[in-house]
Amino acid sequence: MAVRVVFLGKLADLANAAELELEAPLDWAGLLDQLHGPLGEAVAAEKVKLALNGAVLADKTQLSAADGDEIALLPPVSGG
Amino acid sequence: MAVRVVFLGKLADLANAAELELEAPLDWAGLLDQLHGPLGEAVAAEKVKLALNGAVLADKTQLSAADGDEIALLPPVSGG
Amino acid sequence: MARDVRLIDAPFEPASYVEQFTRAHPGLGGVCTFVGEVRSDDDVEALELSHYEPLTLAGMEDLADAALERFDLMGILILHRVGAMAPGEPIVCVSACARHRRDAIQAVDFAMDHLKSDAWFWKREKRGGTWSWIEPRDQDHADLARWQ
Amino acid sequence: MARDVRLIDAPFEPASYVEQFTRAHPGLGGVCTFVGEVRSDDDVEALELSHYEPLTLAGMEDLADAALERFDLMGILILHRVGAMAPGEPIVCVSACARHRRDAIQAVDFAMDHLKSDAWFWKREKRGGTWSWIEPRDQDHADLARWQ
Repeated sequence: MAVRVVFLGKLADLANAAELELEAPLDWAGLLDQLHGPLGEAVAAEKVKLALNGAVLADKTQLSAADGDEIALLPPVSGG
Repeated sequence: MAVRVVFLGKLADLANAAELELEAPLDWAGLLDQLHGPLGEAVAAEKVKLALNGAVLADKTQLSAADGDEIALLPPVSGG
Repeated sequence: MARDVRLIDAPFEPASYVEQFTRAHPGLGGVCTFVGEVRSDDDVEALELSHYEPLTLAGMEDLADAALERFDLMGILILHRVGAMAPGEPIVCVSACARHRRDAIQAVDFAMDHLKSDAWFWKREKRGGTWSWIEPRDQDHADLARWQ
Repeated sequence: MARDVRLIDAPFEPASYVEQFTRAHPGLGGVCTFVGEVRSDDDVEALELSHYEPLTLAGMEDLADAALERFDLMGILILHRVGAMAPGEPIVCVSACARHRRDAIQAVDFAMDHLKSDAWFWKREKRGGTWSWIEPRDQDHADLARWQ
């Protein structure tokens, strides 16, 4: 298995994909290493939040994902 | 023809009728003369308003009704 | 169809009026609707609403106009039952549509406060087989003061 | 059935959900409903709402619970469309029933302000054949501040 990474909003445009599978284990540095160019910069921006298995992390740099985990990368919401 | 007098709310109970026909012409004193007992007292009370042909009079004692006119006696509303 | 105001003397289905009203305003941002029913609390067996049409209907029309003037609406619907009603029956329906939701919601709130307090209705309730007239409530004055 | 919260991925008829919701609460005093439609202004050809279900649905459920705690309600219904929509299609429906009208109206106002600003949705519009993402608006923060 692997870590599933889900891109929301404009991040999906930058990634050219709604999701991606990356190898486990995965930490914040490992994630950024694999997201290049504008996508990596956008994900690193302070206002982008990160959820691990449906729970938003208070500090996304503390990410620690294992096999079967799901990461969601969340730009600011535009609301309903 | 005559003057039609319509009783609303609890005034209809006191009048034992929803409406009444009185002879024209009719002024405030003439109206009170023909409404006896508790009904007359209730109608005279300050908070009871009087409409002549659908328009509420600023001063009900200035009533002056002619043949074919309709008077409505209006206790305080209870709202919808 | 910016203003639709009616007194209704028999049981009615608010949804059918609201649907027609909504369809008459394509491109609206939103529609807010309040439906009040006769409450079944306190052993009330029946409710009877008297009205005096020349004042009651004209007053509701004036209220609709006041809402149209005060809020940015595409339309307003005000329906009110008169006559004898059983608990659970709809008694009032106000619906407002607007490009922006706050106007629609506030217009409904505004119209309901006015209908419940200073509309030309006289109300009596039947409990234990006995009818009694409902007096105006202090709360009604507080409701109106919100809009002054 | 105090809380009914759903994400809906195809066109829907708010009235049928509201009718079922209302029927499930006999003896209510009143029910307030807001239905938002995709506005047809500004040459918008289509609107697409993305969501992330583990957060989006959970957030709407938390919002329903917050409304139930804050207002004296008998029940609350929150429906939200996701996916691609055309102008004129319903996008959101909030309905609240309560013994007293102010609770129902305020709960709808409260839920709509929160849904429109801090719910987990990402929105893009198509104009002139081109899609663009919608940024958060300052007005949204003002809307939320009303409830703090």
